[in-house]
Amino acid sequence: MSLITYRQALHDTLRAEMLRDENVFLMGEEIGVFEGSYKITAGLLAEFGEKRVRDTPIAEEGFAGAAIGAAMLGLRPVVEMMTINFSMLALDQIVNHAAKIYGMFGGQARVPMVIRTPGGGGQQLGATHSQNIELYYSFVPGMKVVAPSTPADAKALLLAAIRDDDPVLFLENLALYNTKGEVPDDDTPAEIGRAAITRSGTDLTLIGYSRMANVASGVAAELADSDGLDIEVVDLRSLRPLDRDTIISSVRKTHAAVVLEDDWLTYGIGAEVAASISDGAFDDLDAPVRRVAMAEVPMPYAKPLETAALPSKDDVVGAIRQTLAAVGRRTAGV
Amino acid sequence: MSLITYRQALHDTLRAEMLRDENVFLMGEEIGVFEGSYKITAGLLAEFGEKRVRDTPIAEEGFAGAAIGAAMLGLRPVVEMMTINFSMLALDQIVNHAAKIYGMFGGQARVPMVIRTPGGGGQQLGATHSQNIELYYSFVPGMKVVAPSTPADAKALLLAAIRDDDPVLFLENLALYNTKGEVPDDDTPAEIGRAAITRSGTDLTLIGYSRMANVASGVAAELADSDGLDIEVVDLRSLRPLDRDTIISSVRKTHAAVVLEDDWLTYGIGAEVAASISDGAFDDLDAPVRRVAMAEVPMPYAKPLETAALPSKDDVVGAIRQTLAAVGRRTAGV
Amino acid sequence: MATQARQRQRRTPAAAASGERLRQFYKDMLLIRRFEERAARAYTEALVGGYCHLNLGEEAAVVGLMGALKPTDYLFTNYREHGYALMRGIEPKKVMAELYGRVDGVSKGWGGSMHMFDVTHRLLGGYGIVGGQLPLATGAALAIDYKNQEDVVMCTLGDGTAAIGAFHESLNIAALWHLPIVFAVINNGLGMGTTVERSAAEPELYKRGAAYRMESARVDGSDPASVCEAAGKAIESARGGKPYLLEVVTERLRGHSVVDPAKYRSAEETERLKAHDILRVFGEKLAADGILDDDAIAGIEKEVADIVTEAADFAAASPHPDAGTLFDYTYASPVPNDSRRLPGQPLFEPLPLPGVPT
Amino acid sequence: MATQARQRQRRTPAAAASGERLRQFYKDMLLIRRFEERAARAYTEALVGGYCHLNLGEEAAVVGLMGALKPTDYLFTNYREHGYALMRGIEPKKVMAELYGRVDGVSKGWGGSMHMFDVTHRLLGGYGIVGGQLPLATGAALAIDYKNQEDVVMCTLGDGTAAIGAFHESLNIAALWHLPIVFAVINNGLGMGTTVERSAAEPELYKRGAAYRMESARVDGSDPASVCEAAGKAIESARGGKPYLLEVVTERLRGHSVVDPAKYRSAEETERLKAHDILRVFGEKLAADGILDDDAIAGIEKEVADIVTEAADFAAASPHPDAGTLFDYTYASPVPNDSRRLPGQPLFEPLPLPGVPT
Ligand SMILES: Cc1ncc(C[n+]2csc(CCOP(=O)(O)OP(=O)(O)O)c2C)c(N)n1
Ligand SMILES: Cc1ncc(C[n+]2csc(CCOP(=O)(O)OP(=O)(O)O)c2C)c(N)n1
Ligand SMILES: [Mg+2]
Ligand SMILES: [Mg+2]
Repeated sequence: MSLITYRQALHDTLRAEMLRDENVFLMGEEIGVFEGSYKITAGLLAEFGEKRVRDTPIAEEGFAGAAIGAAMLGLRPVVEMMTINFSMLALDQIVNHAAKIYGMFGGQARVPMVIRTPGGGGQQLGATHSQNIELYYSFVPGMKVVAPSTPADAKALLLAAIRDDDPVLFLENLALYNTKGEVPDDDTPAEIGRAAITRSGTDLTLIGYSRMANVASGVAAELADSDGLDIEVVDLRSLRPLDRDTIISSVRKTHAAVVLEDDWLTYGIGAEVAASISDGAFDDLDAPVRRVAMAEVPMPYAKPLETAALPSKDDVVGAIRQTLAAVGRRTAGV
Repeated sequence: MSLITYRQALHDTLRAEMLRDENVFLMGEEIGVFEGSYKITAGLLAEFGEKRVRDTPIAEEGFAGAAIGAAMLGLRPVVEMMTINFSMLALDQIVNHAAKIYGMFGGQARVPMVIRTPGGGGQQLGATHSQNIELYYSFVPGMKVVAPSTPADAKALLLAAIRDDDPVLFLENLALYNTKGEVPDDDTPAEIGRAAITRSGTDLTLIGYSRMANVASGVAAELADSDGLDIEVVDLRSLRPLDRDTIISSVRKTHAAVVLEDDWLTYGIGAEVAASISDGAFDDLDAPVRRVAMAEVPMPYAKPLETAALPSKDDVVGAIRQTLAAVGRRTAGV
Repeated sequence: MATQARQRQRRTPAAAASGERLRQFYKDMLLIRRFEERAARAYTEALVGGYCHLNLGEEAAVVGLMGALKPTDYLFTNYREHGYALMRGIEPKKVMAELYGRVDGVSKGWGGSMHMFDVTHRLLGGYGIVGGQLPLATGAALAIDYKNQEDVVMCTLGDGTAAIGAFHESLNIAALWHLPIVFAVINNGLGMGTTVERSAAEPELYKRGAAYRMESARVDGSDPASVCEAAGKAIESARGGKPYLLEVVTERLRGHSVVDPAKYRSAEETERLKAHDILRVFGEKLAADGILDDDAIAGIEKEVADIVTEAADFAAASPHPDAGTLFDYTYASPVPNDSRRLPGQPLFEPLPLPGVPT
Repeated sequence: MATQARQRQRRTPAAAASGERLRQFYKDMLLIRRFEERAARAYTEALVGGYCHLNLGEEAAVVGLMGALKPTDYLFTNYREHGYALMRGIEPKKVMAELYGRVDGVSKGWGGSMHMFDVTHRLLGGYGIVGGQLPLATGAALAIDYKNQEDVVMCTLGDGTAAIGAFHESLNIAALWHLPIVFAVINNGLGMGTTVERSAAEPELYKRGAAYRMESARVDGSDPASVCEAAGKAIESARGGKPYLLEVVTERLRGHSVVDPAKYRSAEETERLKAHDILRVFGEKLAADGILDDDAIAGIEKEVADIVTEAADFAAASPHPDAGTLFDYTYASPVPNDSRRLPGQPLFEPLPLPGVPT
């Protein structure tokens, strides 16, 4: 075990996998000479050389597609998309090619590649640079999408993603890079497709992924202290496949759920989570599933507007209290 | 009133709007000389000339973006994307530009444009040509997304879309082009953002849009005949904004809902509809909301596989019966 | 009208090629011709679904290009690829079975006309998204380079496809990184109903190589030997780490796909196309040069007819994929919680109600 | 290192330009310089957020290009556009207020550094997605053509941006349709830390015009008069329906954005950049030519300093947008059922429970 940042966990895992398997290589804008926009790849060009740490022109579609083609021939490219916003330019290659090639050709070619990319807002980057569009990939059969919230998961899920034979979108988050946590020294990959109960409790299930799983843990701990609430936290970790079983089992126990997400509410990731809970735990729910998400606007630059548009801890606390109140009113009425 | 096809309604409306407003013009691949891949624009090049019926090179990003730029200067382009699948290549221009320009610049420029595009599968077109990705646009603040299911709505919503000052994704469907219906002669636009109750009933609410609204009406009529069931049908018509009020009022009355969609289930359009119902009609629902959608696979070419992957009338009937059975079990238990 | 503005290169004399080679070219071209005619018939008989794009008129281009590749080289192409599949050495019956959507098809019935794939013959698809194959092919060349292998990738595309962004991004990347790849533009003068002059500001497409300091050339696509020679040069360049842009000027004999009546073509143009049918012209030339006589032609015709009939019979007899295999190819690495539900199946099996006997 | 391989054009003599004009160039360049320095300071003081890209080193390019446009012409540019906004005639205080995210900013605080927009001065953005402005600008030119107007669109982009698909699609469309547009590549030799030689297979970017039969030229971006002259020629061509590709060779004085320490640059290069600072060189030249003397320079310096100070004061005093305006700019045409909820707000107000008194 060592206490390191999420950034360090990513960096070290990339490096270890490159040492382990010479077919693993990195591609992306500014990952080499510039050492990465968020410095995840710092030092790797010096260590591994240009062949394995490949700076690309600004051509998201072109280099994402090139990674797919390279994967078809047995390499294991790990692509960095500078931010998830720019991945829209590569969407056709990812959704229509990476995710389809295995099926469309009857299982003859595999596409073992990883696309690492940070989401996240709150940096005053404006409308085009503050979106969370993991939905676009999570929706697509053939894709796998993971979204670690801790340094330990960053490592374990990155190991799993690199060793997986399918295209994996690996969602990072600007706000998580500097967060710290204990990371095991061994290199056991996580299982893609499994959520984790990161805190167990009986009063309400609080569900999140990526940054919002982190927020969830924080809020649960605070409310335990301040109100003696016993909140169970589910970290989705994998958006596709989505681990409905873990979510439903939790809600069957707690009878209430609040879903946190950093994307827009309507049609966002939380919609599926809420719909699944309302279906699978129908008879166990004592209040409607609440969702806390971004305001549905093109993100403004100005700080007060941006702050208003982003979900905060207070918003989460409010939704929890209101949900528990709704439970109280209903269980009182029975 | 005249009884015409969905295709004819689109064609006539485009023509009428071009006659009415000289700023309205058409752009897209093969809409002129070829008369449109699905012949919606047949004859319009001959009537209006190349300036107003503009064949484009195969450059979805380029011509979608050009339409946006033209709209910023006051024109009202109506773009045809040959199928919604190809719109992925223009996603950045649509999502990051068309949908953001009004907000990102503080309301200084409007983008009055329409993107007409058919979705739909069932034509053995394989994995990349059989997707329904209206979700990608419906998710985005700044976009409007409409999805008519009848010739009358095709006309009224197209009028609304063309006259609207925001970018509107206008979803058509391959399977609807030849369907017929009564279309009013006047040119009253529909209101974007309103669903319609196309059949009123008390036993269950059946919700769909585009082709699946059509299927919903058919199934409701059949089950009325065969089983004497009184099913209410909601045609969403507008996916963004989503008219939750109409949906919820209906389910408050019927106490049960089944949602139909032609896209993939997990994270699909139906997830938001189901989540909204489970929230807004929480105390009125007598059974979980069921969703009927495509199988979550890259669509295979072979007919039996494709048929198995697409939602059929029987699937809808099955889901309705099971939902009513679930209602029965619950109301019996009370 | 499309061709008027396009300058044809003068014919490179095929004299150097041996008679045997020319006879084989003829036979291969005929195989593509008859195969495609049969595919069209099967389509109108509803034995083939989806879209069906044919190589009719492009036989010499296909045969010439494929003739220059080693079996170990790779091919990426688009949806108009039946002929390429045949020339890569895939059995015609497996190509036809794919058109029929049967389990014995090259893509096991999952791909159809637009998505032929055969890993053993190094045909890496068949892609229906215009331009989609370009970045992929570039990446395959990158993998070859990465592994220090000697193979080359050929990536074909249509003239209309040269307008798409992926063309630019891919050629730039390939040239920048010195990848072993040949981009072969099959310029048949049309993208659906749009002439190349209406889609490309520079309709002499090979000239676009200059934007990437990439060597390029244009070749007459009606003569298989010229194409093969030009392709050989291009491949050699690519194998040496200098990617190459080769434009092959051809003509599309029929509509864009089987269903397209090509009304946008004038009667004169259609007439001219028939009159100058490259297959007949090539056959006549071989006859004039004494390489083929009527008997030989009849013999080849018979041989090819048998192959095509056998292919169609095989396809018709091959089973449809079982619906139970629907979830077999979503993921290569299995994972828990993958959604394997048929439409209409519930997400959750109904539970016994609390307090209610079932 | 970046510049070694790039060939600079010889300086076009500015002799023809009047002294007054040259003094104005100098003053404008100085304004951009001091404005950007102030912006950088404000950024480090956390008065400006997001990313902040400066025109330092590109002043002559900006001033020359903008000097050739009529006020009625349109400009589309990228995220590195403060100088362009100033040169379009937008008041410096409104530009600074935008950086501060205040209501008096050109984009009312909604855009920030990357998204300046002023419809009255025909600056149609400021775009943060690399290449995003290219199709838009092409469409604006299409609208001008559609309406038979005389205006021209100028669309600037960086050298790194020339690798993206939208570049190709847009130039092809513009040339094909004879649109009144000038594409001006500001080749500062770097896209973030990537030299143009590492991003473009043909690093002499103006040569890419040939791929679209588009006229093109390269000009030395250190001399405002040369740039202005070359831009004038390009604009004239575009106004006549012949779009034009103009490459302006400049250098980026600092990092990619304010936070980038540009460690990838060698000490020598940084030294050389300082030594050949185009603003100083230009000032010295004007002094040598007797167009400016020390007094005049000091006077201009003072004038510019006052403008910049005033701008910063204005920005600091301008109010932040009110959180209540958050939903004001999602749609231009209001529609029912638009989602206007703050994070955490319920979708549905809780209803009274059936049978439970509230
Ligand atoms: C991205 C995308 N846009 C549009 C289409 C529809 N489409 C299929 S083929 C084609 C024409 C392509 O023309 P060309 O590249 O010349 O190839 P050809 O068909 O002549 O062989 C078009 C527009 C598509 N499949 N993909
Ligand atoms: C589509 C996209 N990809 C990547 C980025 C990140 N990015 C912003 S600026 C930039 C470099 C652009 O370089 P260049 O075009 O030379 O312009 P310069 O910054 O030198 O003015 C990059 C990679 C982006 N904003 N958008
Ligand atoms: Mg063609
Ligand atoms: Mg640059």
